[in-house]
Amino acid sequence: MSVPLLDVRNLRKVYPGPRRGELVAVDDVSFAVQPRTCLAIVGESGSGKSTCARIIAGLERATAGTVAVDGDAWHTGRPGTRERRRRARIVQMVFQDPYQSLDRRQTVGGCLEESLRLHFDLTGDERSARVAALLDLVGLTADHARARPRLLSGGQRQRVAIARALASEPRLLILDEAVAALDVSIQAQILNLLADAREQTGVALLFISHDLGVVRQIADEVAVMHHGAIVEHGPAATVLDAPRDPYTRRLLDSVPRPGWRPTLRPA
Amino acid sequence: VTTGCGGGGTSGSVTPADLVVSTPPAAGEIDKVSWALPMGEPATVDPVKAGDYSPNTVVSNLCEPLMRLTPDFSVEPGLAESVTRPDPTTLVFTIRPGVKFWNGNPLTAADVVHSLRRNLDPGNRPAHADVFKHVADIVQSGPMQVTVTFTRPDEQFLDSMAGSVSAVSEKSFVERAGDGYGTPSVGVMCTGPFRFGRWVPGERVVVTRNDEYWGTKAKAKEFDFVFFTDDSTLTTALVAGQIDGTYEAPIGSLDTLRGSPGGKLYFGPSTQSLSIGPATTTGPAADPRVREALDLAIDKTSLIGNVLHGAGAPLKTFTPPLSWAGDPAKPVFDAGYAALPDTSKPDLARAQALIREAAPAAEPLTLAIPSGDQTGLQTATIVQAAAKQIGLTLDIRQMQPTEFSELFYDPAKRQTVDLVIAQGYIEVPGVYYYSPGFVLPGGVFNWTGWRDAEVERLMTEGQQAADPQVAAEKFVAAQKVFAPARLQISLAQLHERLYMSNTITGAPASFAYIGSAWAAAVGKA
Amino acid sequence: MPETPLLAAEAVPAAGVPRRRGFGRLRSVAAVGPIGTVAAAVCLLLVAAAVLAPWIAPHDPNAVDASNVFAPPSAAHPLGTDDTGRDLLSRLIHGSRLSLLGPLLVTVIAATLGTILGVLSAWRRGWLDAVLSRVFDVLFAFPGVVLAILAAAIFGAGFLAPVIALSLAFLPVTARVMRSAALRERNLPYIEALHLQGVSGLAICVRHLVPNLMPLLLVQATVGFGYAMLDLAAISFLGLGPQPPDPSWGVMVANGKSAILGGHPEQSLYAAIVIVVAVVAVNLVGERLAVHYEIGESS
Amino acid sequence: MGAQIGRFVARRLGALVVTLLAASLIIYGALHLSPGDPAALLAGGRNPSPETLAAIRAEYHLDDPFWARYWHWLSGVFQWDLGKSMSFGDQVSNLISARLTNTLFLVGYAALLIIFFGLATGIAGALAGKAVNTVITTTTSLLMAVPTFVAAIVLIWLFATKLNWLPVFGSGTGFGDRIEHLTLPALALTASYIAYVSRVIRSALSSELHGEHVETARSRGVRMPSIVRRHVLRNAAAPVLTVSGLTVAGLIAGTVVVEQAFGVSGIGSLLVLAAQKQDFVVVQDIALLMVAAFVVVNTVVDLVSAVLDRRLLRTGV
Amino acid sequence: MTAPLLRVSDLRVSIRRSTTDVRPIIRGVSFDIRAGEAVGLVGESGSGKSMTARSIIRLLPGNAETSGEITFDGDSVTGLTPAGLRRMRSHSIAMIFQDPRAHINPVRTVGDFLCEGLVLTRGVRRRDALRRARQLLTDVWIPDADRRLRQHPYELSGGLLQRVMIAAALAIEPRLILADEPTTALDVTTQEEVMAILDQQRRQRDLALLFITHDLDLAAAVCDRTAVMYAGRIVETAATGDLHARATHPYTRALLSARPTTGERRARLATVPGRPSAAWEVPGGCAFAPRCPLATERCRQDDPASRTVGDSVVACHHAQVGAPV
Ligand SMILES: Nc1ncnc2c1ncn2[C@@H]1O[C@H](COP(=O)(O)OP(=O)(O)OP(=O)(O)O)[C@@H](O)[C@H]1O
Ligand SMILES: Nc1ncnc2c1ncn2[C@@H]1O[C@H](COP(=O)(O)OP(=O)(O)OP(=O)(O)O)[C@@H](O)[C@H]1O
Ligand SMILES: [Mg+2]
Ligand SMILES: [Mg+2]
Repeated sequence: MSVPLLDVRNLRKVYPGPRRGELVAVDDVSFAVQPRTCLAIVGESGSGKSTCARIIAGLERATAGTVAVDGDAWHTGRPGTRERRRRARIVQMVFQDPYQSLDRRQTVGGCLEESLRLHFDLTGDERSARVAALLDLVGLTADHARARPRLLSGGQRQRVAIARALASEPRLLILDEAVAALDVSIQAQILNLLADAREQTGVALLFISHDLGVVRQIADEVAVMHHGAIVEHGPAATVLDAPRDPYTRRLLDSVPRPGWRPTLRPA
Repeated sequence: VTTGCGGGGTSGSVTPADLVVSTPPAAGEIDKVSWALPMGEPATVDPVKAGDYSPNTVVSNLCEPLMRLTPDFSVEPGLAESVTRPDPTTLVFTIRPGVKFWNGNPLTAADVVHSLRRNLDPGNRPAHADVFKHVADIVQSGPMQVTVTFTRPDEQFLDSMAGSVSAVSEKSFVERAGDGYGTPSVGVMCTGPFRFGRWVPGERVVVTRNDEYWGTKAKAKEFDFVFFTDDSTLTTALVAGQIDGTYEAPIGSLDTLRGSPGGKLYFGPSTQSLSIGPATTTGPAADPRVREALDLAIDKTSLIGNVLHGAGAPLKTFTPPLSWAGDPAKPVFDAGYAALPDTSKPDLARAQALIREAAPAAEPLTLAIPSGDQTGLQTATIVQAAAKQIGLTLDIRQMQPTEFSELFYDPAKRQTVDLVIAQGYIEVPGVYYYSPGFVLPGGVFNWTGWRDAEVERLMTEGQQAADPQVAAEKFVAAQKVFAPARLQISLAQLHERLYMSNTITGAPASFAYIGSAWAAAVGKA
Repeated sequence: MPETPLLAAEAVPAAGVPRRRGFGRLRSVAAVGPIGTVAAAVCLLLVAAAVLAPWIAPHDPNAVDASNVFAPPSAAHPLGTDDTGRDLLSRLIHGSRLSLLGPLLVTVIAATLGTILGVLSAWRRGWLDAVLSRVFDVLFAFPGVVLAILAAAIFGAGFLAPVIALSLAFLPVTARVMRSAALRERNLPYIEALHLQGVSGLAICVRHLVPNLMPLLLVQATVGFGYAMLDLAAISFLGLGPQPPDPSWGVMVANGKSAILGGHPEQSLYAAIVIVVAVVAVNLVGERLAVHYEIGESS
Repeated sequence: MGAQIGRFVARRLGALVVTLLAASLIIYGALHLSPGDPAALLAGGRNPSPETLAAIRAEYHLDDPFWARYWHWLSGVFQWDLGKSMSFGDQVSNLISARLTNTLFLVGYAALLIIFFGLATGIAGALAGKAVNTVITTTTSLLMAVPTFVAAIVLIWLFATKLNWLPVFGSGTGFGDRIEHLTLPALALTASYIAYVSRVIRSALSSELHGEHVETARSRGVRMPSIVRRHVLRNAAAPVLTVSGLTVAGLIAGTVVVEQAFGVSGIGSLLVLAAQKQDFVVVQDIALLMVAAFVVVNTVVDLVSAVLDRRLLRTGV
Repeated sequence: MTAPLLRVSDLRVSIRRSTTDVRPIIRGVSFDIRAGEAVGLVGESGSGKSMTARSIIRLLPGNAETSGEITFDGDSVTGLTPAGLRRMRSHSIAMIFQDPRAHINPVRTVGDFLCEGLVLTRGVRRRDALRRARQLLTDVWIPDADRRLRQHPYELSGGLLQRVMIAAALAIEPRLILADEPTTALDVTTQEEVMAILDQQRRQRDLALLFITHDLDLAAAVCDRTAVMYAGRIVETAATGDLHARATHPYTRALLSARPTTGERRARLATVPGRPSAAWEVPGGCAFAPRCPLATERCRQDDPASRTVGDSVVACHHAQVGAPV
């Protein structure tokens, strides 16, 4: 088997909890993401999904464990500017809330250009062309480049966020509940868009969600988290069609579907 | 005679004829008088420490001195029944018998000796230690007799006794009180027409009538001295009738007070003066020619009208005529004063000539004034304009209280300024009280180090002359020399400004209140 | 917890993204409403008076004229004269300089330092934040006027000491507001996204974070200006501010006080009116700005 | 829960002590930056001899090292020994005690007025119709811009020349007399604060009034008066209290001005007087006292707020 | 057939933003709920679901203008006096909100919240009310009721808080419950619990329910009938059952197919172009026309009226019996 793009081992994150206690948000988590694939992490609220993602992205310091990219271990402290710029070419992230993930004062074009200017040595024309290509990739037009986020709908903003993340041509895109806040019809558009982007750019996805339907649609592999630990991990079809862990079963059973009735289950 | 009141509007000018020494006598007793202390709360009512408007205004009604100041600024016996001078360096005071302190204890010579001697101990921080400069000893020489001996004759000494310097406090009380004597919680123990009642810090000192007083009893049963620090608050309180009267009515409010239907504004003679003094031993201000030029450049009449609102008059030298008003040799002094050059009108041509001659350095001169002093500031502004006319640049520097005080004893500090505006007063009669400080080498106010052998001789002889005529002639001769040197540029003498509501009357209108039991005369109008 | 479903934004279809150029901006100022416009105009007028004072004042503000004391309004003296015959209008106009410069300095110093320290505190967090927060607490414990009196006692009454003191007293207010806003802001995903792009911390702060806090700062500063003006006027009134003869409105109110009972309230009255009008105008502008930028009233 | 409250109180008290210590250091340290020599002031400007100066320096510990003097002062303050005034010739504690009653009376009187009128107009503004609201908003906008000293001058002018109902000067003795003397100062002091507090109350109330929990209560058919009492006033109490605590700072500063304007003998006028005379000892003591009053009041307010709204217990200092 | 418990006919609501700017947000909504019946109201954000529910108990913002008729148990809701309105709110209709943390007064205890309705509007003594509250907490499967009653809302998790909200709604023994997305803020597992409790209690007490949600499948699971809203109108109302098979309106069908399922992975999700339009943006004609694959000129010209097509009431020119469009 080839060297995984991302290799996370024994990751642990402890927050100071209430009353001098400790809160173990992530507890000994290990997983790997192969190039060009999509790994989904699912689990209920507070199970530690975002924390994992933020550690990998370098937004959070791990208490213990390693994150390796292409085989070389990444220091898991808060990286400096130079290191962050290097990593930006490898890992990018899209956040849940489309209304707060863009600078409200910056136009869409400006936002994309800022990213391009940081990472590539392009002439003005080249940059404009690249901006147009990125917008096209996420289904927006050149008209949108002039707009400020205030004028865009939630779905459009999420497209911009994806375009921005793709601007540095990363190899791994982390999506933290990136479609959770969207209406069903918009959510479908974004999911299709992600599939296209993956195909066109070969970017691998780390897709974080609590929506098993969405996960089924997009992920190759699924890791189920519960109370900070991974309880089940495997190919999407296997995990979702034949769950072995009771918690995964419980999750699956709670999803409304035709013929489903809510029932009280003992925890 | 009373001043013309009413009118209002523009500043009325006050002619010498408008000045009154006293106000109509009181018609009868009154229960309570509220009187303002416009300079704020006294620091103490210990007579030995009293050396400012507020403490003196109060203390002089509580603690009787050996010698009393009369409204016309002459001196009469007080607690001293009589004074004799057996030889030029000895003074013998005979104490008035039958006088009692407020607590009923009789006044003794021991009390007098003790009170006088307190002035000799720097630990008491006496306000007038320099009066005792030539005193050799103070002893009790009989049951009711006190003898003061001098190292050399000092003719000024007796006049200087008129006022709180010689006020007598009860010895045992003072000794018990120690440092606390004169503070709000302890008060004083004296023999005056009012007894110390209570002192509400920050607010008022209440004194009550001494019904056992040996002399003429006071007309008011109670006198409240209320502290003010703000002129307009005072004016408001006067106009609203919440306060019955005040000395040193605020200059800025004179028009308002003149127009107030509820009371009357009186102007009286005073020793207060407004002047500018040089601060350094070198530099342009130390040059008499520059000072004279500046003096000649200033239009005193307009200054008196604009800044003092008429409540003043031109002054030729730093010794104001009221100082000798009660002196037997008054005509000699008057003639001498009249002979001095008149500086009330500006003489720009001569001033400019003097400046050309002196050719002072081009740097601006610094004129120091105490910060927050409105009158001083307005004066400084006018002086500045006048200086500009003769090619002198003046910078006005407002100094904080500590800085300003330092000027008075730290010559090094004085080097940072050239001129200082001073508003001063002389609280006792006699020309030798104040002037030596300016004209003799080493004098406290002789900041330029000015000296003149002739003046030194005349002053020393005059101070020691037993004959008042001789003393006066010596002084006038000396004055003829030092006045033109402008050791102070005298800008104006200030009139006493007394305001009383229509319900009361009787207070003396002259500055003599500062050293006499003036409140005793105040009663129902 | 997943976010609540978002309301459909008042979005414009892509093709119709409107362009906002100069004219549009102007109209958005007018959208501040008639009262806001009047208030802004008053503010501009006062600033103009301060800047142009030497050219528009009819007289030298300090020129005394003994023959013309308490003159009633006339062509030469539109507002009459004071107790030493100085022209009241000229003094009011010249007075606007110190009276506006003081609060302006206070506001600018407090806003600049407050923003720098507040943002630094929020950005670095950790011990620096703890220390700075304590410092703000301590400074905050000094009522502005008390600090100004303290300064006046130390350095002497004058223009500068109270201004510096008030700047220090106002600093923690701005710093705290900016700190908590910056804390909120720095946790927003767009800042994290910039992090992930590899933008340096300084660049994020200077180019993104602080500009986004500008509206808040502006409103905060406007409100602060009003308070600074009142406090400085009070200091002047107490005689601890700019010393006469330099005119300032607070000094004028105080100086005119003694003439009020003599039937000449004009000096105090005019100066007081100008102070009140200026503060009302500034406050109104602040209020409208807050409404415009949708910033809550309390801060 | 009990432990939580205990920790909260301990934390607040700790912060209070640290703040006061730092403030005292600032106050004491700052005055040493002064350009003048305090001994000169003490000598009263009258040509003191070097011995006198030396005696004064010794008496006021002017030659001790800074920390020794600071400690001397601070430990004195704890025993209500505030040192001796440089210009009044009396113990500062006496000076202050004599004036404290007036100032406390004035502040208390003003606080009552502020609470009463602030609450009344604030509640009216939040609950009444648009017309009332407009009137109240306009009045408060105007009042908020009227400086205390202007209010004072207007009142003095009015009552000294037109209406002779109330004294315009002094502080009075005894309760009735004080009420009479301090009514105008209190009114001048409160005018702008009533407006301020009224606005804060109004906006706190209306934000609570539009809160979702009020909507819940309405959806259950609870009557409006009950809603206002149970959900609006109760919930707004904590923020309103906090703001009221902050107005204490304003009141403290305000007393300085009104006491000066109305000739009330209190701590504020003493402070101004001492500042003018550069009586550092008095200035230091009063500044510390005022800062302490402010910090203590705000700590108490924080504690009470936390009792009213338990969520505050969890947030940091 | 008995008269419906609640009847809403031609409800129109608009928001007056200024004297000239009046925005319609509900454009003629009609439906009814029979006693004991559960009706689902489904639609995307901003389609007007909450406003519809709020109109029923007249809990609209102050600048809302309504027309149309709402009757509850035969009485006009629109014509109620304030006292009558309070009586209806305190006795007959209860509302459950989406965000319990905001909708329960944070400074009062859970016990206070539960008893408030009984004590203040029913005159029940507080002690009796507390006893009832304890029973209710047990009904919604909250153990340790006594401790919970003394706690403040911040001490409870979201799921528990929503159960408290349900208990409070049950406390007044209403005949109709309006539940506005009671589970949107919750995890799927918690959602199932809360829904199970709500469903169970409703059936036990034979209450009518208006259930608002985004999730067609969830609505189908607990409701007898489901209404789908788009841009301020109900575009389709159908008896639940196999909704996937019965949906006739193109929008309903689009919603169903855009939603990925756990069961299988589709090559590509069917999407609807554009974004949901707000009610005030609708230019005329069918609101869905700009996004509808079937739209014709007619759709853009006139707004289709609701008509019965098979088991459903549909507002679409193209809907036909038995033929899914
Ligand atoms: N900065 C922090 N300080 C303290 N605790 C934190 C912090 N960030 C997260 N936690 C806690 O760590 C746990 C895991 O949080 P995390 O955000 O990773 O969960 P999640 O699975 O992403 O949940 P969600 O689905 O709600 O986003 C939670 O209990 C959370 O309260
Ligand atoms: N208070 C209000 N003032 C003005 N417009 C409002 C108000 N509340 C809601 N609206 C508007 O009314 C429309 C319908 O809102 P409503 O809350 O009924 O939607 P919804 O279907 O419940 O959406 P969601 O799923 O987001 O809760 C929306 O476009 C919204 O912008
Ligand atoms: Mg998360
Ligand atoms: Mg809704």
